[in-house]
Amino acid sequence: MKDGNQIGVYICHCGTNIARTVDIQEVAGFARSLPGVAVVREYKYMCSDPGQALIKEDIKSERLTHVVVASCSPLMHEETFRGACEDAGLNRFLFQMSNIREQCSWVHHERSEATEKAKRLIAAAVRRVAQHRPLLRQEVPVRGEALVVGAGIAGIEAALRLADSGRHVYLVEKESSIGGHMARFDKTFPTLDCAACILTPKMVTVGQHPNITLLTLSAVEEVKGFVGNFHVKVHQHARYVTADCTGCGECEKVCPCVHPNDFDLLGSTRKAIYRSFPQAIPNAYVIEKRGVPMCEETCPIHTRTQGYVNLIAHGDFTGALKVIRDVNPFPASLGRVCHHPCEDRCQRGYHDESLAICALKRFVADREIELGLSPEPVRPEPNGRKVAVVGSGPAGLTGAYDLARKGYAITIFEKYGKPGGLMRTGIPPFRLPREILDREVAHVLAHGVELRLNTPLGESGVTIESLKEDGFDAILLALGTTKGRDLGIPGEHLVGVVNCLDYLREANLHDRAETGRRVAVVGGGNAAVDAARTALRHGAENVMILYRRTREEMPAIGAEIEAAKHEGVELHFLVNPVELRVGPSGRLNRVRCQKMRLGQPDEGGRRRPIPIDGEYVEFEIDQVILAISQLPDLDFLVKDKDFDLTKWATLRADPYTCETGKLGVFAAGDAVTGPSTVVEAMASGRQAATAVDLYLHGEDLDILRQESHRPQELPLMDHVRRPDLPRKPRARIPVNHGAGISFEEVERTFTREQAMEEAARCLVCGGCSDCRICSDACDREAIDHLMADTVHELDVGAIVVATGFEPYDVRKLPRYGYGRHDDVITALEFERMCHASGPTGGRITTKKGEAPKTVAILHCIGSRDESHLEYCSRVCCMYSLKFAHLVREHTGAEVYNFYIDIRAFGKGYEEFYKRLLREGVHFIRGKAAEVTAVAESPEEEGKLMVVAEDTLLGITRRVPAELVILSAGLAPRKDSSDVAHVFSLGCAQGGFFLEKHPKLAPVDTPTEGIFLAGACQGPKDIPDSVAQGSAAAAGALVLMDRGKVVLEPIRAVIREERCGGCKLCVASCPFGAVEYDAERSISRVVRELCHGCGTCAAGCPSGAATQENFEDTQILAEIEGALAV
Amino acid sequence: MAKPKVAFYWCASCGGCEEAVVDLAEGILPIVDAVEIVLWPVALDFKLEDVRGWKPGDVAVAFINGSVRSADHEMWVNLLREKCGLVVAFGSCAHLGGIPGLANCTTRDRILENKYLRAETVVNPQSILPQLQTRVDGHELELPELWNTVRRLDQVIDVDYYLPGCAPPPASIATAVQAILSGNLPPKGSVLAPEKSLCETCPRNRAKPEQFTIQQFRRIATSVPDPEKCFLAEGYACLGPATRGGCGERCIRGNMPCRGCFGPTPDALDQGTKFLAALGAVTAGQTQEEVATVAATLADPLGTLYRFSLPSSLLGRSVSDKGAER
Amino acid sequence: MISPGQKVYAYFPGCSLETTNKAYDSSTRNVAKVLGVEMVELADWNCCGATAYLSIDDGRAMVLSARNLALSEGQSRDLVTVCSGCYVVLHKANHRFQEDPQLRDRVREALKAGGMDYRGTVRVRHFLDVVVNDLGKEAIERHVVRRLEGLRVACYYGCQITRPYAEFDDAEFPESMDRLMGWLGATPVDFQLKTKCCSGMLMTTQQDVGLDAAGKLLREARRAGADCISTACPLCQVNLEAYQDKISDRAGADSHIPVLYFTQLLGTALGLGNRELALGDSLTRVEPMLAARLEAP
Amino acid sequence: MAQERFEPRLVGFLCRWCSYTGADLAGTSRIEYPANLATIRVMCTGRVDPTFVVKALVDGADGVLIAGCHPGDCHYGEGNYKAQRRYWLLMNLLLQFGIERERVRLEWISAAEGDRFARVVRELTETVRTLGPLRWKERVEVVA
Repeated sequence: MKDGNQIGVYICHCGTNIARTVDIQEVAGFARSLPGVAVVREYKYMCSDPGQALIKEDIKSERLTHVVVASCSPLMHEETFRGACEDAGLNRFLFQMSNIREQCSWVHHERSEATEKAKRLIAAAVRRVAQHRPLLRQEVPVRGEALVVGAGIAGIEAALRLADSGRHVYLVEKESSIGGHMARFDKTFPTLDCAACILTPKMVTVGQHPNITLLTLSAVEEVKGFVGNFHVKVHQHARYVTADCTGCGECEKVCPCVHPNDFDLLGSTRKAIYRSFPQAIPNAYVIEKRGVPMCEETCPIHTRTQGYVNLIAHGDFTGALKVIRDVNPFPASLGRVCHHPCEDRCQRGYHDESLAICALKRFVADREIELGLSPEPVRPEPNGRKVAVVGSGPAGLTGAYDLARKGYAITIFEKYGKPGGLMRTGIPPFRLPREILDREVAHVLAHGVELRLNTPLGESGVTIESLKEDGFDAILLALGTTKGRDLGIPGEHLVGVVNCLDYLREANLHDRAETGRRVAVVGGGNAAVDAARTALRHGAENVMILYRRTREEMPAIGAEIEAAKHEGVELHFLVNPVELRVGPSGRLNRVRCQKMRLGQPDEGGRRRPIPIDGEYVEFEIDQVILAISQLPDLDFLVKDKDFDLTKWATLRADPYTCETGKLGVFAAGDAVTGPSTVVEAMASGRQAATAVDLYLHGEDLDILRQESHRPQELPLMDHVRRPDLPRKPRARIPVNHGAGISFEEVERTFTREQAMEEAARCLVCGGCSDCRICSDACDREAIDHLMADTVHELDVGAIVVATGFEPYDVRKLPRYGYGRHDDVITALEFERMCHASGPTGGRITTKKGEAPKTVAILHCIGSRDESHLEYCSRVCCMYSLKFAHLVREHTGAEVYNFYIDIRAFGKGYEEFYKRLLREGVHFIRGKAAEVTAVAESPEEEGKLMVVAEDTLLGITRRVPAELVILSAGLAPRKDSSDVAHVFSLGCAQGGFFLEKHPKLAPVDTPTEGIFLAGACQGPKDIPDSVAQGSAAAAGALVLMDRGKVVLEPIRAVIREERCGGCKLCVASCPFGAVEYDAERSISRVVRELCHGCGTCAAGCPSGAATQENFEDTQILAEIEGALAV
Repeated sequence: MAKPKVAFYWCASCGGCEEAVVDLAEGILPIVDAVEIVLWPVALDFKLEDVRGWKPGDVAVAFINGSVRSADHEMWVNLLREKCGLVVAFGSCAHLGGIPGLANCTTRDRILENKYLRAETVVNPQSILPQLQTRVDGHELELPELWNTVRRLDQVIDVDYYLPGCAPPPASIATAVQAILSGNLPPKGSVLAPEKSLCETCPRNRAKPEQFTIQQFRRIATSVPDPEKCFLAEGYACLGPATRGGCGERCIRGNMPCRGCFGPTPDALDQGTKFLAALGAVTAGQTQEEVATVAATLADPLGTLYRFSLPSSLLGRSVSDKGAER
Repeated sequence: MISPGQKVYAYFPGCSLETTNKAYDSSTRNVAKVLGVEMVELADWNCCGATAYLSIDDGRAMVLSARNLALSEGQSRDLVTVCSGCYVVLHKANHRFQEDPQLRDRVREALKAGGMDYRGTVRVRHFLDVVVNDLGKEAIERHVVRRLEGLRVACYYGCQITRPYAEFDDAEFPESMDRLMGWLGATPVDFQLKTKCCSGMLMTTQQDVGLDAAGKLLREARRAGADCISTACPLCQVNLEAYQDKISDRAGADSHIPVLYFTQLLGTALGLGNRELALGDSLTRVEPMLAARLEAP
Repeated sequence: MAQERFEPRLVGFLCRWCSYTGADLAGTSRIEYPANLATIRVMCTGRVDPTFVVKALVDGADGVLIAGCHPGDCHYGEGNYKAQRRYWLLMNLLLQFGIERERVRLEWISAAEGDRFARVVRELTETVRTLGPLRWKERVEVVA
């Protein structure tokens, strides 16, 4: 304690609040004995003017150096007394408060104990204050803008007040329209005036107010800074509809995607492009996009699958085909041969079976052919650049297709006499009829693409150099794989051993393939299966497939394997040819195979085959077709040192930019990637085409290296796995068994009906199917499917949080049968049912559409229930009364209210209750126990029974009801804890935000500059919410009009002369308010950024850092004092 | 005029402080010229009676090293305090309690037990423990009583100055002596060393990142520190941030983390808890489990945080005779 | 020998499974075998501390329960039972043990006398919970060899399996068993009395009340169109199957319906034979019903 | 004669935002609890220097409470996390000094948890009462 201290101690009786349990006299006597204490006074109410006068008086007359007041909590009156000191000319920080009410007299009943504790607390305060020193407060300016979060009635009110007083307001709303819950209500209690009539005008004003910036579909992500100077990040989700939207609704008409309407409820639906309700503000439509669905995600060429599927469901087959052709020139071909990864993770598959997407694609393509229509090529102005494409397989053709549609002049050079690459030479006609292939190749060529057949790369044809000389600005190599891989076993070069590719090419190109009687095909891929089936068609009596793994691991498409089996192909698994032998005739007649077993999976995930020692098996055959793997033929190309091979003997090209070693030469397809499927080759071709385009525009190809972020699996649609979604197996593709084993195509296409039904099974898990026909329907061109989310950075002086509530989820109380009985509905659903523009157009009805004769209204569902919401939700009684009235009014039905107590707490509420009693509504005092359809007597059969104990009669009652309304309580929003975290609010009652003081500061929060309004602070009715909205606005305006705030000097200070610059304070500061000065090897506190938590002061190992008014010496003194008694 | 008289004395000490004086090398010569060394047990013969014979104030200054832990030490330091004008606590032991101070994490009895009965190398069939009095062929022998609690010098007598370090670096000894001879002295009670922490002069401080997290503590016993990087940032409990500078960073340059021999900075009430507080900002962990796990990797916190200053810590000593173990 | 990855549990049969409800015991053990669930019977187990004793001296009852818990502690295995009575009592012991320090000391004192101790780390599980949540849809479906296609089942949970401790399902409207039946190919009917009282001990003390209570369940199950009732509690099973004649007479309405343990239905789907599932022990026409409804294995 | 019941002397460091407000709430809701604890208000548990705890124990406290916002709720983001790290480091240290871990307690008490605050004080009082007095200075003298 410093010498010459004159400490004044003031003890408050607080009426009897303190005096009752604390012996004031004794404490006062004790205080006098404390070192440095000059004056001790006690008074009934220290906080009263006379009380404060005492202090001011003494400060002057007794020349007090420090003041201690022992009374209530400092959170209550610290400011008051500090003010008093200041008025009397004593620095406000030479004051310390001792909390002997909240933390003493109110919590201890034993007088002696309370008195002793009061002594300790006062002793602590006296010792501490002796260490206090004068401090100056810092003033900072307050910004003039305000942020209001949540545009329900409370937020709207707050925003309007602020805006009307000339402040600029940012109003942030999570939904697509403002209005909150009130916008869904029909009438309001107790006056019964229509909610829309009083709300809509306010909403319109908000929409038009020059001082209000409305941010819908938005959420606050981050709040930095401090009172008067908040820096806020707001994330606005894309609306996909621009401000040009007039709300005409043409888009809605054409949109094929139907979703449950979560605004109107009651099983009503809306489109993917929608507007919550007619009076919505802003009155613009919005598109619900949940993200990229897996069908589109897994498609190598990213076809907008749900787009065409949903158009098919609505019979717009041409539109569907257009969606497909945006990325895919071969709908009919792919519709037949695609390995369709799109069907693997279809959300419908979680419910019953995934959609038959591939077959749907085939359907629309085939239909076009049937009707003899031909697609229109897209032919933009030629851009004067020439590109050579070598190879006319799927990769080459897709590359040509893309580039031609961008205006390039394309010439394709094809080695063989017909275009199509492996689509033609590899895939047999009974899978992909030639007229189909020709037609789709023709469509590519129709884009002004020139095709040169029988022109291989090499001396006999064209060379890279010759092409360059011919003026091609870029070259795209799509050479494919034409060589078969050898087995490397004895006898491989015997007559009768043929490579699969050569065999198929002969068969498919020239329809003449030498085929044996007993044929063994070695391999498990599609080529092997095709070869086997082809062999059957070329007269083989007996065809077997030898595969070293099992059916599980066969890479071939399942359906094809099945077809092969169906046609009589024998499958031998876990056998690996080791030798081909000649018979007495000297001709190939046996294949000797090692028996295998499966070992651990390899990196590819397929289980590795392992030889079983000494176990062999032999097969009688006269021809062997090797279909192990395929290689590109690059012998010519690699003579040029600019090109080289990978260790897999494929052509080396950059995996992102497709560049080869030679400038201007790009490569794609199987020649680069190794054997792949048609659609994968197309994707590769597209990638190269994109690169070529960038290259010819002189752009930096590195942008292709940026990993395009892969969106993760979408959250499951709510109704997936739910019984109310009927199970419907996928449509089966008709198979043409009549064809037998012929060259005629085996699989057939869907019928129109089949296709539309199948397509209708799509759940549209993407929300919007991205078919984009709405764009065509909108003549204002207000729809932008590629719109991106935006992040707004705002600087504001004050924040009003009005995020509202959500109704308690009544599914958590299954005893009331919600979700099981159609005619048990929630309060919100009933609001919509009554609403003129609701799903029933205002008709109160049962699910069957009949007007109910008896209606039960169950109060306190979830509320006042220890295992759900412990508190009373305040409004349920009143809205239940409102419901009762509306039911009587609309239907005249008998209404039973099951209640615990009626809480009619507001102006005109009790009167309303009386009125209802007069209207003949039945009130049963007793909370409903359950709603059951189990009849206990014949007359109960087929009725819903509400069971409850009538606590007035003391009997259990079973009341039949045709409609049961559950008056659910008001719960904090699910995301309230996140919101609390963003705004650093406290949470009480399981998620309602904590006000600064329950009585004296109901709209303030402990964080200065942040205010609360409406039901986010606790259950509230409309009048209260509105009142709070205004109050919060007023709170914010006070700050702004003052124009400056005073920052408490509790900031951290680092004493340079003692700082060794160890930087640990820098690490300990959560606000980056400590900076290290390397020059002088010391750390320094940036006052403006320091929030005054004191963590650095505690953590400074050399004690150089300290916190104003919370200095070590002060706290240590307080500790000593607290223990001195 | 006569040369000022100077006394050196050692209590519970390892002799390193004497070495430090010798380490002045030729630097000792001017001192020897300037002063008359009247007492220096390690170097000169002496008799207790002679010292008792001195007149108070006769001797200008006594440099006392070692911590105080026996009746004999107590007698000597009181004697010197009486006879000498100034008393300088010389070295960590006298200044803070030093390494012998670690005896405060167990009890005298346990120490004697370990030393005379349990230790592997001891052969003591009759389990004889040291006695205050013994008769050996007709002679009464006395042993001074060993205290249970080791004390630093100023917990026993009034001390004028503190010369920190284990041992004090020759340079600072020289300056100290110069100051005393020249008579321009700092205020009584001063520690003759800088007021800032070691980090200020630490050659590795520049390399120290502003943000880092310690996932687990490391010990030089079990891993070799990077010779460039900040020890603490690497997870070694280097007490530099909580320790006075002025030692010349001898340990650091030897790739050894600071162990705190210069003691706390003037504003730190307790070297150990202060350092521990600082660790709170840089150790990893959010959940109780994580945090407890990381904390557990700091082996022997008492020995690590108070290697030289246990008797000077707020708590002073352990009341559990298991304090030495963990 | 337990293969890695295989689930291991301590199995607590409880008294009734050794007497009146052997069928529940054998069906459980055999089902577990097929599902590759190792159920090691708790060595030297004793009375669970059952309800009756609780009402006399809960302290001592707790000691009984705690002894069982102590026995399985340290094996780091969940303690699994199929008897809802045992389940709820052992659970209660665990909860009380953790919440009530006095009781904890008293129990540990008592255990000490027997040279045992309990630290409160054992997790008590019902076999239904294990089947539905530890094994789950995929694992079960993989083992199904005889889908219960077309069989309509009223899943009856009784009062104790989710109350007062709703550990693995909703307290009032549990659905685990319904889901399980779905996986087996059966059709769970909307049986709204699934957790209503089977009359418990009243059947022996106040039989008329008991008969009415049980009767409600039987008739509602019939009304809902069930072929049978599936139970998860020995006492429920007895109350529902043993008095059907009496109940029918009393109510003047046919209240007969086959009643069997969920483990027996599960076992049937897993291809276990009537003997392994002790279907013969049933007091209702279980075998004929199954024979009529399902294709022969 | 019956010997007098030992009344522990406890010191509590409460963060101003959550726990101190919570303690006030206990008052406004009139929840009774033992009078053994004297509270000291800090802005954040991050301000609680282990030195304070030790100082309290040395100066005669038989037990200490540190109470702050629940994890994630800290008004300053992470002060309570730092407090928790210091706490565990300190616990290991105190153990070596022979001080029972139960004497020093770290609790998360929100501004809405008046009842919880009361319960914690009750429990701490009881625990320390069973442990008996710490009387650090005396004990250190005794063993000296």
